[in-house]
Amino acid sequence: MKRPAATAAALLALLAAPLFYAGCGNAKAPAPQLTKPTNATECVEPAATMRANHMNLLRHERDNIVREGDRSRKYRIEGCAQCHTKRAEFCDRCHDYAGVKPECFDCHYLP
Amino acid sequence: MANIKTKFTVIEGNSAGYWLLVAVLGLLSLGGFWSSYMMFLHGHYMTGMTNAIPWGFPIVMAVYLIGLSAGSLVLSALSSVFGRTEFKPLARISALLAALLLIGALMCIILDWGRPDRILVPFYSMNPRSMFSLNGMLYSTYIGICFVYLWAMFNHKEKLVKLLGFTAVFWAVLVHSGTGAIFGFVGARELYHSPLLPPSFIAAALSSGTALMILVLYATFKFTGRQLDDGLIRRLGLYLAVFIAVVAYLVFIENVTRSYWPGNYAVQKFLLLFGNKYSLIFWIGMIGCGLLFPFIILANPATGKSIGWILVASALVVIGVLAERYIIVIPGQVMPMEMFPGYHIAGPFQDGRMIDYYLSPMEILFGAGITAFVFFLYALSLKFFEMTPDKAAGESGN
Amino acid sequence: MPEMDRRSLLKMGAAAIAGTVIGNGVTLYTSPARAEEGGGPPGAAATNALEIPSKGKARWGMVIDNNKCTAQCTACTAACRTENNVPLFGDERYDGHWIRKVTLTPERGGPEKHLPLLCNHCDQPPCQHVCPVAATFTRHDGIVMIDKHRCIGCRYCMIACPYKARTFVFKETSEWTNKDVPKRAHGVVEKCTFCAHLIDQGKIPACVEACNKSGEGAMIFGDLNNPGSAIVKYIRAVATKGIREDLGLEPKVSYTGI
Amino acid sequence: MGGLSLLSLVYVALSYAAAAIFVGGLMRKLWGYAVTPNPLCIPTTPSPATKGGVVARLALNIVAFADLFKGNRWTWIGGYAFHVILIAVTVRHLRLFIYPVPPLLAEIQPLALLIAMLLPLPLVYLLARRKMVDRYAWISSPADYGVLILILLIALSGLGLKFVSHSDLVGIKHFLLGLLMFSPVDMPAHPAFIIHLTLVLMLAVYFPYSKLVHAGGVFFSPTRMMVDDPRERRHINPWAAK
Repeated sequence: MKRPAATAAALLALLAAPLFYAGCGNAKAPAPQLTKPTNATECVEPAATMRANHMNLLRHERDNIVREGDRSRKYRIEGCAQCHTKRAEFCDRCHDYAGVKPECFDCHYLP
Repeated sequence: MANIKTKFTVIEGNSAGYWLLVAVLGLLSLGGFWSSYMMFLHGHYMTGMTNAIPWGFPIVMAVYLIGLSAGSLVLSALSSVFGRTEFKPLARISALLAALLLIGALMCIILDWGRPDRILVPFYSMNPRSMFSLNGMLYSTYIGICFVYLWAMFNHKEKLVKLLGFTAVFWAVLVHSGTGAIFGFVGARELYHSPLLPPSFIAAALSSGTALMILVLYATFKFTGRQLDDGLIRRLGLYLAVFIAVVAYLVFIENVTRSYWPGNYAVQKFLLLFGNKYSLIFWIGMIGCGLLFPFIILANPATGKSIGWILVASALVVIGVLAERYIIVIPGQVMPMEMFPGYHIAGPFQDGRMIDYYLSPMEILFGAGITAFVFFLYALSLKFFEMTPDKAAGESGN
Repeated sequence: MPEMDRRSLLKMGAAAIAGTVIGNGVTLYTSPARAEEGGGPPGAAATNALEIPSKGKARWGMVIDNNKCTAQCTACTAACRTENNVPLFGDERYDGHWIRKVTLTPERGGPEKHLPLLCNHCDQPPCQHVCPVAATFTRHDGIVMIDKHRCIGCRYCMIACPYKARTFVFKETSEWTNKDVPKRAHGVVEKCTFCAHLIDQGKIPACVEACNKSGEGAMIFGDLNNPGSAIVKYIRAVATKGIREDLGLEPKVSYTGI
Repeated sequence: MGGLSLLSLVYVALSYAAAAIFVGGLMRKLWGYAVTPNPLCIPTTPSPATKGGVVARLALNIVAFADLFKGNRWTWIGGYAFHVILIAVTVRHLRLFIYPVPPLLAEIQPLALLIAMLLPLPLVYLLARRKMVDRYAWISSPADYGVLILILLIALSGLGLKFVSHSDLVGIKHFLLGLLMFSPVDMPAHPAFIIHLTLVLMLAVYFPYSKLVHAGGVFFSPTRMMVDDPRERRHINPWAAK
């Protein structure tokens, strides 16, 4: 290794790159901005549960709906649409933020 | 039985020819993956498949590769199970090829799915009655057995080799019966429904596997400048002739059974006489290339002893069995199902008509690509693992 | 809701088309049921409401009187497309068909017959038998359905079905015609569901409703387990026959006059 | 950072400490490698005779683990599979550190997941190799097992987060971005995430003192890095040259 100092500096720069990318601590960490529904104040479950688990609730209940024909279930994608009327201002915000691409909307209509 | 020590080494693999081969195979496999990605991205309308012909060339290729695989493995096991030590030099190559060919077959099946991204679904939702899922289990365990068998051969665990060789033969028979059952157990289609399909799949597997082994062995030894005993090729040629005869018998029985019953005249006329390109593939591809010509070559004392002619016969069989797989998979769907006997049916869903299947460039690229991938892995494995015997000699050679 | 307007508009359109058809339609045979009931179409007896028995008790079935079904009427197929977003690409190789009209011409001569074909919801469905991932299943009320969340698109069911009742989604489909019902991504197999989503709401399938309203009233839908239902009464009065009953799959759709 | 919960305060502090130890420790280690004099020209023969050749060999070593491949194929299979899967794991995690997520990165997530979830397999294989083959069992120290087990635990807790007990992914990303931008926010108080993060921090702290530094050490190995030209060019020790 000819120039250890230069190499070390380069490595350090590489490791620190995310910090520079993020604006060196001047900015606040970005978070998704959601448009909350106007016709209701509470979701079917507490917001924290929904944030972490909405996909599991929907996935679990879809088996009951599709296979048992039980359409009275609490968690249905059609149910979401009753309050969250603009997908682009609610669902998509977090999905884009976290780089998640759900398949639901390929088939299910959510405005 | 004298214990013949065979020394296995890696091939040199540094020549321009070798790297050219690897590059061409690699590019072709990339083409195959690209085509399957296109199918996944845009849908299966990119292929020649339609709602009337839901299974196209990828399934033909899958069935074909499975056959080649089972045939290769049985040859490999000949040395350990039946004590045919003259086949020991082939044991590693053929076990490797068996595993790789089955990986190729599995890729053909899975990449042909409409939703290959749902590869995990079979692991948590499985229908044990389905021939497809049963075969899925057979195929994956079979690949596992092949690799453990290889490992045992590499580490000279003789007892384990013997046990695994036996298991492998048994498993290859299961795998092939299962594959035949995918078609044979379907009651809805006249050309599929037949209890003879499982055994005739095994027979065709043995003939095509042996033929491929002859070609691969010859090519491998020729290109690496190793010494290959002519006696070995001749013996394999003899086996090939026997396997061809068995296939011919089963094909004969199946078609005579079907043809004898007056209710099947329409179907058999379509397949054997007036099905235009399918009859052509049946007679020239399946019967001519797969059975008749190679059998004449191998049975004729003048040509049956000549290495060149044996190679020609093997190449014919390899092509002919592909034609046979095509004849099993495609015409069964082309032939319209008789829903209303005594009526002619017409409707918007291609009802009551012969639906032609056209091989699309996408599917050809797909089939060629996966096959190339198998041999790409084969060529690389020979370079990196001690697969290839220094020389392959029959009993007389030692 | 605007989409509701569009749906009812489409149905009205279908009714208008069917209305002209009725004028020209020729009924070749007089249905025995019609004679028995004094000329009233038996299908008309069924309202659009369904009596839903408790879970596991129902066994939904359909009878199609193809003496009434006419050549030009497409009420059922059009209603099905609208209700279930069934795609039409204008290419017969890829078009989806949950229900389709076919013409039968006797090989020995005689009048043509017209009838709709749809999934027969077999009691012993071979498609369910061969599905490797159990995506095809039979509901507690006998409806054979595909869980499109689980379908891997291997198309073995299409090979196994003797009725050509299943189609594969070869291409991405376009917009929803009915936003209450999902459409489908390409790469899965689909087929008639007897409009299970409507049945669960106590309504009859869209094709039957359309046939009653703007078609010929040739379809009767009901509970095969309920002795008092119109369909059971009809089956007891008139000889009906399933397609390819010889296969032993016990289809729940049967026909009169084939 | 007044508004943070106690848990978040502790973990923010731990994260910065672990990052400092990781970077500092690694620098110190690599610095030590860099300034250690090479008194003799000791390339192992056969070695490339040109600088380009050395670079090519190094590249092959990094991309394909060529030396390990030549040395022991069974170890290579496990090690190589592990590292390839690590790339997929990185792809899975990168979306949590980059804002906004590039479209391509979002697009390949499902494929990356399929590969990434195999991570325990090579780890179990490598553990079994150490335990069951006598030769390796002899030369394996507790640290060798320890680091494998630690990574295995990280993998399992990560898979648990994905498949068993889902946490608030958006909250996690917000927390991580906050750390990166030195404006920390609360972390989701989800047990599986806390376990996963704790294990990762442990690995980060231990990393510079473990044999895992081989990732950096490969650039400093004299027998690998030197050009085989002692006859053409006289090797003079840097400090001796002065």
